Amino acid sequence: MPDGDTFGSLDARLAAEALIVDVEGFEGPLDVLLTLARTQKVDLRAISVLALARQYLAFVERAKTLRIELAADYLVMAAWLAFLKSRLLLPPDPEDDAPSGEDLAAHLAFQLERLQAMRDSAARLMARDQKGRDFFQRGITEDVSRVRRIKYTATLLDLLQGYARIRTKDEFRPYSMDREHVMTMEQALDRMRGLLAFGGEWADLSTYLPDGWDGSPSRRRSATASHFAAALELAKAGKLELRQGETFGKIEIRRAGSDGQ
Amino acid sequence: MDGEIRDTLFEAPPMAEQERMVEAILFATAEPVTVAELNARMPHGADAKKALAHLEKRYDGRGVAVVRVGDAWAIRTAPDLGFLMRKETVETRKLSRAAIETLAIIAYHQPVTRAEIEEIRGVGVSRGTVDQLIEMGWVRLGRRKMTPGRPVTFVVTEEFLDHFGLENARDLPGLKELRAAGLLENRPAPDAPTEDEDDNEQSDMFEEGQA
Amino acid sequence: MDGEIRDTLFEAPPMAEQERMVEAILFATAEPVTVAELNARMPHGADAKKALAHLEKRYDGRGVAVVRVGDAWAIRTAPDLGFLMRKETVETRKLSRAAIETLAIIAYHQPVTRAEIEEIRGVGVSRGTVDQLIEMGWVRLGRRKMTPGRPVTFVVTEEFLDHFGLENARDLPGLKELRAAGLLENRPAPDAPTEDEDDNEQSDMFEEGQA
Repeated sequence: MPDGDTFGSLDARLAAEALIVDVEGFEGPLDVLLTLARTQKVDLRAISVLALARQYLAFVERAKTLRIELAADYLVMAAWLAFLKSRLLLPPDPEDDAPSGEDLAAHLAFQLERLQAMRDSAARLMARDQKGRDFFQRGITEDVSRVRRIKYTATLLDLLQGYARIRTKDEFRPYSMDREHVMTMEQALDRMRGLLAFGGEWADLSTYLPDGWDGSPSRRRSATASHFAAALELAKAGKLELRQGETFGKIEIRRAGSDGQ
Repeated sequence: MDGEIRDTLFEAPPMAEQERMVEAILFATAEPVTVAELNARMPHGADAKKALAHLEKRYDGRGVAVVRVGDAWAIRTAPDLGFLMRKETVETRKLSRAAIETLAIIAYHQPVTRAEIEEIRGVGVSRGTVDQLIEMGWVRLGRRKMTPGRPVTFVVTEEFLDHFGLENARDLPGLKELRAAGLLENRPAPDAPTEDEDDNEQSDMFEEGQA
Repeated sequence: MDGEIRDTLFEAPPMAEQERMVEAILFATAEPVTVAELNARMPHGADAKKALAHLEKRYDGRGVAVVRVGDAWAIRTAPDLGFLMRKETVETRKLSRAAIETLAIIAYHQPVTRAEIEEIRGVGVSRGTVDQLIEMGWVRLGRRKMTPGRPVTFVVTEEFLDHFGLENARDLPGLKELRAAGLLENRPAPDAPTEDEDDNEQSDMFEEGQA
């Protein structure tokens, strides 16, 4: 370890003087410490923390004499270094389980080394080839145009229902008109037993609702409820399969065993 | 070493190097670049025109091509790969009620004319509806009918049968079967009075209008 | 006939063709494109990763190069030809010393909290510094740290990698040496209050962050 007094005297004062001149240019107390450490002209790992503490305290003293106001964190660091200095100089107290002066000094050295490493890394990073300066991206770009294609589909059941709807117009009155606004599960069960013969593909349960029942909310509710109950009955009997993609999603049904078609 | 520096200072770089330069400039510049501009940007003594010719040949048959745009040059996507610059999203939608009904009539009554379809549906059939079915590949034109005006007829296609899992359009269930299946269940009560019918129909329409 | 259709539908185009496609897609955009996106844009069954490997080799030593950026790929001009692009040079905003150091700390220590950055620099980090880096697209928020207060963390972006020509964050210059020297450890001060339970988390998360 170099003689701490050397740094505590003339050199330290000269260094402190130089630092004071552009104290504005420093990025906090660690930055000052790092600059001071460089004056020791040794590897950061071999630094004399005691000497460094003295240098720093001299720097703060000098600022005080010159009535230069230092930011609070510079003064906090000064207080801590003064404490560290006393720790390093006094023999350790065996009663005290606080960290030793050597541990604290080692950590400060680590912090300085780490900050220096980051500075070196930053410099290396900025020295790399950079986009827009050393290498370049494509000048003429082509946007990907989005084309939306719509595919229409229909099931056999849709087709048959559609045809039935047309034929019904001429020959029959819609069934729903003869009833109250309530559809029983038995009625739904009767309908669905017949319809299922054409239900080989997954289809929304709502497509099974009869015409005339999808208009007013109360009729739709009744028809939906009865068809849902009927679907559960038929599923229980193994006649159809039910599925629902997500909570509150569409309920889809198809004839049981349609997979193997 | 010294000699090398002098070479690069006073002699044009080798043609392979010039080709690399043209490649980089054409790649990075936002507009097509003229030969004059290439020469101005390249080291003294370079021959951009020659380098361009080499580069053009090198990109022959590649995914991008060196192309002439007016009196300037650029790198562009090969014409046959333009499809890669389009992103297609397919959205599945249910066929409209009008289209389904029209399709059903064609399937059940083929070959059928537009006038016949309209008669069965009891409402006009828009050109677009039939066109859509044709475009989907489910309907095609059949033979002209041997009636006055020789109107065109429509028939369903193989693809239609395929989609609906039918061997033949004749396999479609008849009215009796539809009724048995419950699709034509809307049979009136035999004793229902006829004026009731009108009443109910009205209230039904009223309700539908509210939905 | 049927068999032929199936072939064109389900067989990927030959590798040379796939290479052309990757070439066209990469040439058409300034941003890096992920392998997944390439595959999505190419015909069914194509292997973009393999095609990329071929393409990368093809452009070796040319005026432009196929480069990897994170899990994406891009074409960039060869760095030795930068002098030709004076016209294209983008004036980047001059970064302050604080911003450059903060950027390096985020890159080497990511994911890193503001408190950790301040601990390393020994001085407060102004909001504006991090904001500037985020605005430039070089830094973004990472996952919150699982320590008291769940502080936000900062990580570098793909744009950062692209800008500095890095394949991924593990390629940062000197990263291995710094780690071996223990300089990337989050070593608590001996006199710090003892609630630092996340000694090792840092380096672990670093690896994960890049996946």
